[in-house]
Amino acid sequence: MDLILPTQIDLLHISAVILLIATFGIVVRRGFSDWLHAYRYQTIILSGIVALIALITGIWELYIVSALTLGIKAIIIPKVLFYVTKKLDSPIKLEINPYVSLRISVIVSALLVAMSYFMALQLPISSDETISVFLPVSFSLFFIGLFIIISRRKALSQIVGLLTIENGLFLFAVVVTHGFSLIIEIGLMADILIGVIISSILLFRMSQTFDSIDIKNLESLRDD
Amino acid sequence: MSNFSMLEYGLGILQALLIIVLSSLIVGIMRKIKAKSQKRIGSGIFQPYYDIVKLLRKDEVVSDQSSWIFRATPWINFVTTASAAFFIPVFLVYSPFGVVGDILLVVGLFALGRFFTMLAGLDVASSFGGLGSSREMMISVLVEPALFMTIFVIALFYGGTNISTIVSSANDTSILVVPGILFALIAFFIIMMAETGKLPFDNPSTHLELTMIHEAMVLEYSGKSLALMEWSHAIKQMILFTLFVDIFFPWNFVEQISLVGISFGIIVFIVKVSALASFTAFIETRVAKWRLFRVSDLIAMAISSSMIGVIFFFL
Amino acid sequence: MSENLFILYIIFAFFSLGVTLGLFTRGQKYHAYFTYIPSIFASFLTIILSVTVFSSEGIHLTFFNIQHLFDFEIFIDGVAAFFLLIIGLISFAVSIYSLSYSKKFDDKKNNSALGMLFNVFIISMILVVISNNVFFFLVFWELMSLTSFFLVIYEHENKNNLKSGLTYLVMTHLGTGFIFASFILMYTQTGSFSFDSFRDVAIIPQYVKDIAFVLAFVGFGTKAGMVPLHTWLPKAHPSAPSNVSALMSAVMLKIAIYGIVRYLFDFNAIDSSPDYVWLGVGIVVIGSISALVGILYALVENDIKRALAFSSIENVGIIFIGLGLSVVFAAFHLLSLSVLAFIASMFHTLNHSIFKGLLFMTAGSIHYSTHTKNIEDLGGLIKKMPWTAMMFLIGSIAIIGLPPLNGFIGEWLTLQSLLAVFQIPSNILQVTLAFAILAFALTIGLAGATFVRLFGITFLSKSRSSKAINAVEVPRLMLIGKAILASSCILLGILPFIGINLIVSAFDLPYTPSSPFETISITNTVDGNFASLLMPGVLIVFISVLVGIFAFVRIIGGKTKTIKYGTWDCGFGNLSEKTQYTATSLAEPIRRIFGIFYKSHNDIDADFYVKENLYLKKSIHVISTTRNIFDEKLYGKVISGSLFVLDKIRKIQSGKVNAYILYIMITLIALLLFVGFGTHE
Amino acid sequence: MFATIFPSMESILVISLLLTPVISGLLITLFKRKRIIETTTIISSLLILIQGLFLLSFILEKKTISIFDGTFYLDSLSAIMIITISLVGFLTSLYSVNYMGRQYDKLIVDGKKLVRYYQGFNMFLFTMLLVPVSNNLGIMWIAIEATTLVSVLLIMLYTKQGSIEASWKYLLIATVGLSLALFGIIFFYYANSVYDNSFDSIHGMDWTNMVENAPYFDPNLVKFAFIFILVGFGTKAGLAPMHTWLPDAHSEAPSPISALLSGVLLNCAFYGLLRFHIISSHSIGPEFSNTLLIILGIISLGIAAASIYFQKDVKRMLAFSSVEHMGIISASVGFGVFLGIYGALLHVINHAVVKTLLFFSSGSISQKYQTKSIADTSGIIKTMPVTGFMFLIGGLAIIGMPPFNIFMSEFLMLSSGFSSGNFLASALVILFLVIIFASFGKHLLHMVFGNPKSEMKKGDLGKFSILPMVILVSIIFVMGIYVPEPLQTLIEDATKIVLVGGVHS
Repeated sequence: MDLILPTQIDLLHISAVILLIATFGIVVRRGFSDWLHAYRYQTIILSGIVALIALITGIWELYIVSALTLGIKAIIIPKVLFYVTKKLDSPIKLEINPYVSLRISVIVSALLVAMSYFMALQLPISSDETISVFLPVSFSLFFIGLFIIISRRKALSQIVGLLTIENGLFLFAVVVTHGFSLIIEIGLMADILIGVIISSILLFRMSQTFDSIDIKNLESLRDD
Repeated sequence: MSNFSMLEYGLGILQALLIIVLSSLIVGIMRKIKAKSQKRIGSGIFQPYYDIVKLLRKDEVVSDQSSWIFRATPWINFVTTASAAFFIPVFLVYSPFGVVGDILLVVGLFALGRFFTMLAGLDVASSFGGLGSSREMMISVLVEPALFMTIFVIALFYGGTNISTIVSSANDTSILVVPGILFALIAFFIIMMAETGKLPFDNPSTHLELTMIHEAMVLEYSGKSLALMEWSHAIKQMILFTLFVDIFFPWNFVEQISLVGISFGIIVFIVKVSALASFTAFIETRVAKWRLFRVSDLIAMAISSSMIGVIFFFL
Repeated sequence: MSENLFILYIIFAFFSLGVTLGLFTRGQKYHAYFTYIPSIFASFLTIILSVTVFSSEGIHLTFFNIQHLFDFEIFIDGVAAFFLLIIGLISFAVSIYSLSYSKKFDDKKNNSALGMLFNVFIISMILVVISNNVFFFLVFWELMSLTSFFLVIYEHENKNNLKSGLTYLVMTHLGTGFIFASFILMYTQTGSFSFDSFRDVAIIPQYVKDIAFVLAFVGFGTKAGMVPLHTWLPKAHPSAPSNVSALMSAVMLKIAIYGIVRYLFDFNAIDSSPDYVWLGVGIVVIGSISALVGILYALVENDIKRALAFSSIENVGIIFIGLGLSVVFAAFHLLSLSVLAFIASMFHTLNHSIFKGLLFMTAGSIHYSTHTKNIEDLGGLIKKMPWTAMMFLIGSIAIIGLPPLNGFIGEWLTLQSLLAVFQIPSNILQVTLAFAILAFALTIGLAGATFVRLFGITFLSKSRSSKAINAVEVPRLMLIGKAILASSCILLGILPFIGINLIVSAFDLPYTPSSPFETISITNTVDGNFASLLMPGVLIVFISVLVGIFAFVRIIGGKTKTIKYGTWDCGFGNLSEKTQYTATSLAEPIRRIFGIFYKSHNDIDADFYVKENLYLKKSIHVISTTRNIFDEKLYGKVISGSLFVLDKIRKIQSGKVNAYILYIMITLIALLLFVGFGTHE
Repeated sequence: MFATIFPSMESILVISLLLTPVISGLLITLFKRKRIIETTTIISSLLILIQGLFLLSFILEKKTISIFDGTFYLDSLSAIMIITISLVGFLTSLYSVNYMGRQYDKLIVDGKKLVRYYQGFNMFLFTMLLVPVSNNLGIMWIAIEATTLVSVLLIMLYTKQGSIEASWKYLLIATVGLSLALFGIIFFYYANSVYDNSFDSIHGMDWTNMVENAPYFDPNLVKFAFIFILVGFGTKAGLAPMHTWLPDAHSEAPSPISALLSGVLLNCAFYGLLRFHIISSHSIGPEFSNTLLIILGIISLGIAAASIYFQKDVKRMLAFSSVEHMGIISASVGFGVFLGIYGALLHVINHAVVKTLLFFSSGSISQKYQTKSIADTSGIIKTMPVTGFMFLIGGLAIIGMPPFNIFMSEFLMLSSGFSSGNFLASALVILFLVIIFASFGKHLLHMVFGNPKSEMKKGDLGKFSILPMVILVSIIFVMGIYVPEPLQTLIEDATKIVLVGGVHS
């Protein structure tokens, strides 16, 4: 691992902060399309970070990986989801009253970010600079994604939450393993793509049968 | 079977015959005393013998509902009580047949007799028989524990349930030395009154079927069967009296066999038993018949007094 | 050695023949003969096997092992042979009985299934008694419970058979859980699963043995019907077909006793450590409570088979009293008394299996010919079924413990061992055991009352319903089955020494067996003869007195005629069967005295001639019900409480996806905290 | 044996094992006709079974097979998985021909759906077979993720409300769980890379490599990583707090699929958890992971015990009993004694066999009675004697009645619980087992005995559905008393691996 120039270190910090802001963007928004836009920006920033790490560590595979993320995650998946939201015949395209009001959810995600930084401290700090910067970020991305799934009522928001978790995971993988063998990378990407396709099919079915994609009407199977 | 000589066996049989024969005399004496204390003349003391002989000669009327149990019960009743008589020492300190059975066997034989009498009561399909059996059932259920506790106390003090052992050890120790035995005495007296159906428990001479217990069961009997039932009832009463007398007032038992000793022993025995009989008859006239469900408190008193006897032994 | 093994193989061959024939003769006419005749031969051979084992030495053999952990080994010593004898004798009589009894189920489609399961039931009992390895003991133990469960719900058309079957299965499984825990506890110390390793007592520390014994006692106690865990017994035994309930009550309860005896005297060399004193006293206390509770509920029961099931609880209690006393005496080194108490309990086990089998078979024949078990609408059966009545009479005289028959000897021995309590040094024990005598005596009294009621109401006086009127005597084969047990009752009663010698040689106790005509004498330490009993002697006295009185009556009374005439009815006219005592009214005085147990409740509705005048009643209808406080209070509370708790836990399956993801997040954070604090060193 | 790239005997076998389902999937997409699809599926699953048995005999003598320079690595632990998957897979294919055929005749399922069903079925087998075979943990994770996606497709087969809800919940929870698992895997990789100076990133992810240098990992990292793995794979394996998807998914899926889900898929996830349990017990000693496994095991037993009594639907009850059995397996692995782990691995096979039998018989019963609710089905022994008898035997086996195989493994597991000294845990296990025995018994008896409600003509459904059930019942009876010799040695080797981490032995 060659010496990392000081400018590059603060470049890393800046990009980490931008990524966190983009994630908060998802938490704050209410409309379906706003989520997707926020998600798109987050993925673009993510691929930028990957390119930056490739530049710093000089591993050429990372360039392919960042191109891949840009291609699949930034373009294809949002396009599929946009197509789905247009097709949904439920009129209102807004998350009216989520389980946790937007203001409180911002505070909670801030708490989650703090928690992930605290957790990152527990782990032994390694020499590699990128890890110490991006480990807490990937944790916070993961926990915010989890929180979105828990706190939202609309199925689409849960898919976006899922994708945020995937991004956090992807970031953590790239940072720690510097793009381990490509097969696993491609496999991960394919998994996410198929996952999105299946969930959009489910979204279609849901909107046809319940004519709204609200999780409220998915509670018939229970132990009362 | 065991080491007794022929003479002793003869005397043993004599003892049993004595109990069997004299039982009706005791019944006569008690009726006489009861009558006298109620300012009545009452029938002669040998009247029960005449009754039995008269009944034996009479024809018998049997209910058409009943089965063979009704006809067999008098015989079973008599055999059980009479054979119990063989194990009771009367004037000899030991009874030669003592080896064969002990006091638990005597209690068991009484229970067998009572079992069949209750069945006979039910057999005649009349409500009086059922009434008598159900009440007899209740009283026997309560008397059993009291009886076994008293036997336990006596066995503790006199080292054993074999009647001959009890009597011989009672003979050696005087009653004052062993205070626990006093409580056993009270308990045994109450049980004796209950077992033989004396007044606080059951009025033998009543005509109103609703108040009878023992009489209700034998209501249907007549002729030979009635005689046998009366006689076995008398023998049972006689055995209980003899037991009471042997255990608690064991004076002048014959150790070595001599003609004078035996005849004197028999006379003393008769005096003792008739004294006890008159005492119970006296008690009977002084007390009225208790309500059926208060009787259980009386028997509970007997049980507790025998328990106190037990504790006395361990102190 | 080898011919014992040879007999064992033939026994298994016959039983499996019975099972296979049972499978293939579904629905044919003579299915009963194909399934029960092999079991008759096999059970007869079991008797022979047990007798040969008494005379020669036992069998100890390993067949094969699986996963080189458990090996299927057999060990037939005196103890196992004694219980084999019980199994053999009772199943011999019951198989003959069921040859014609199973015609009752001919209309059902799978009637041969009864015969098949009957054979599997007996094989599994034999295998339980002879197996010498924890795994196979438990497998055959549960196989026994499973087959008896299928037999209990054989008539699964009516609902409460299923319910009682389920309670039975769950309670036995609970019992097996305890037995399993105790065996594994011993395994952890000895390291091997075979019972031989449990026997060398040195390596197992005392506290482990105590815990293991208590667990095993609770486990086997559930199966034997000990009081707090007895509620399944009065439900399961009556709903099974009568030949099966005879086997269950007479033999299966004894297998549970076998387990306790194995644990008590094989795995624990009882020394004078105080633990054994308290174990013994505990057993006696539980025994006397079971005896008292069992008989109290038997007294008020109107269903004949339920009453007999309750009386099994009582007799198991008496057996426990004997066992407990023998442990207490052994702990105080009063060896001769401990042997006496042990003989008392084992003799009572043998007796109980005989007369309880007899009583259940007679109850079965009553059910066979009158199609009802409720004694309220029976009555006068003695005229219609004289032989069954005689058998029932013998059975009840034996079970009450009246002199001429074997029950009296068992009771006499138990009472003697109870009375010998005063030789125990410590006073507190003597007083507590004195209370045990009180309870035991009360039980004897109540038992007398119960069977007067059962016999009197069912057999004597006028028939109370059409069912009882057109009852008819049962076929001859059923009578033979009962006669075998009745005659063994009488035989053991007259010559008790056969039984006592048998027990002494089976358990090789230091009691000098003597000829059958010797007295059973107990010499106390102080002096002379504490007590002695010579049943043949009693018989001779009986006969001589009978001859004497017969002669006397004939001489004095002369020939007299007996005339048949109606019962005394105070002149009211024909006595209908309504006027005689019913079963409930017969037990009413006792029920009133022991009110707390029964929570008895009479709901009376009467209509009057004139509204105001309450005394002139046109008709009165009394329904008196007794409730079993164990079922309502103890079990009702426990079950509803646990269901309440379970209902709260299951609410987590609430159906909301967000909640489910929240659970995952919480578990993750909780575990991280659990680890987080750990790593701060 | 040169373990070079050139195909040796076993490598051909492994490759063909993996390829058969893929080829049969392709064939099915080509020929749409019902008759052909069914025959190809049966033939392919039969081939898988045969190849699986051959692989078993190879592993028995050679202990481990590693191909393509370590990407595929098989040892006796994975052999157990392969055997369960292939056996249950073959029997399910037989049963699904009858089950789906009947649904096809009743027009519940049209031609297109039938094709999708069989495609999904084969892909499901492929993804499940990939799990025990792969040595690279990343590929194993992808394989498990793929099983989730394929099984969601299969659950979504019917378009009624319940299946949408069940598949949505299943997809969501499983993906969240598995992303946690990937976190854990990457943590282990990170731990591996931090320590190992001669670190080559290609083999860093291999299990064998990780087990070798496990003792040198940093303890904090391993603890963190194992927690993520435990929660992640625990969700997929149906352990307690994360089991909530299981009852919905298994009750809505078609019966053959829920048999595969309950019987085999849970074991694959547990296999993954077991692999990491071996790594973590090598690096920081077994106490840490053992206590966690016991805690989760006892909680899942408790929750299963709590909910079985109140169930109204047969398949939900069977799903909760899978939660119970996974709980017992994880607790007994947690007890950590040779006997306990041996019992747990034996229980994996026993549970798969009995649960498949139960799902098959309950499937045919609900087809005949047209209802899944327990209250309406009664008197099965009268209307469907053979299936009823099978259902009864399966039910008695699952609650642990002795003459059957589950009692054997439960006996081993509980004795290990006592001998390993944690008495409280074993006492709790016995208590919960008795509660489950009572509640499951109640439902079982109500369904099997008594008299059927509406008049229904007697008769079982088709010869093909009876055949797999008869095979399963015979296995249950045989395994109850006698465990065949080769299986015994296989499980013993696998237990050694779990205890010793048998890379080098």
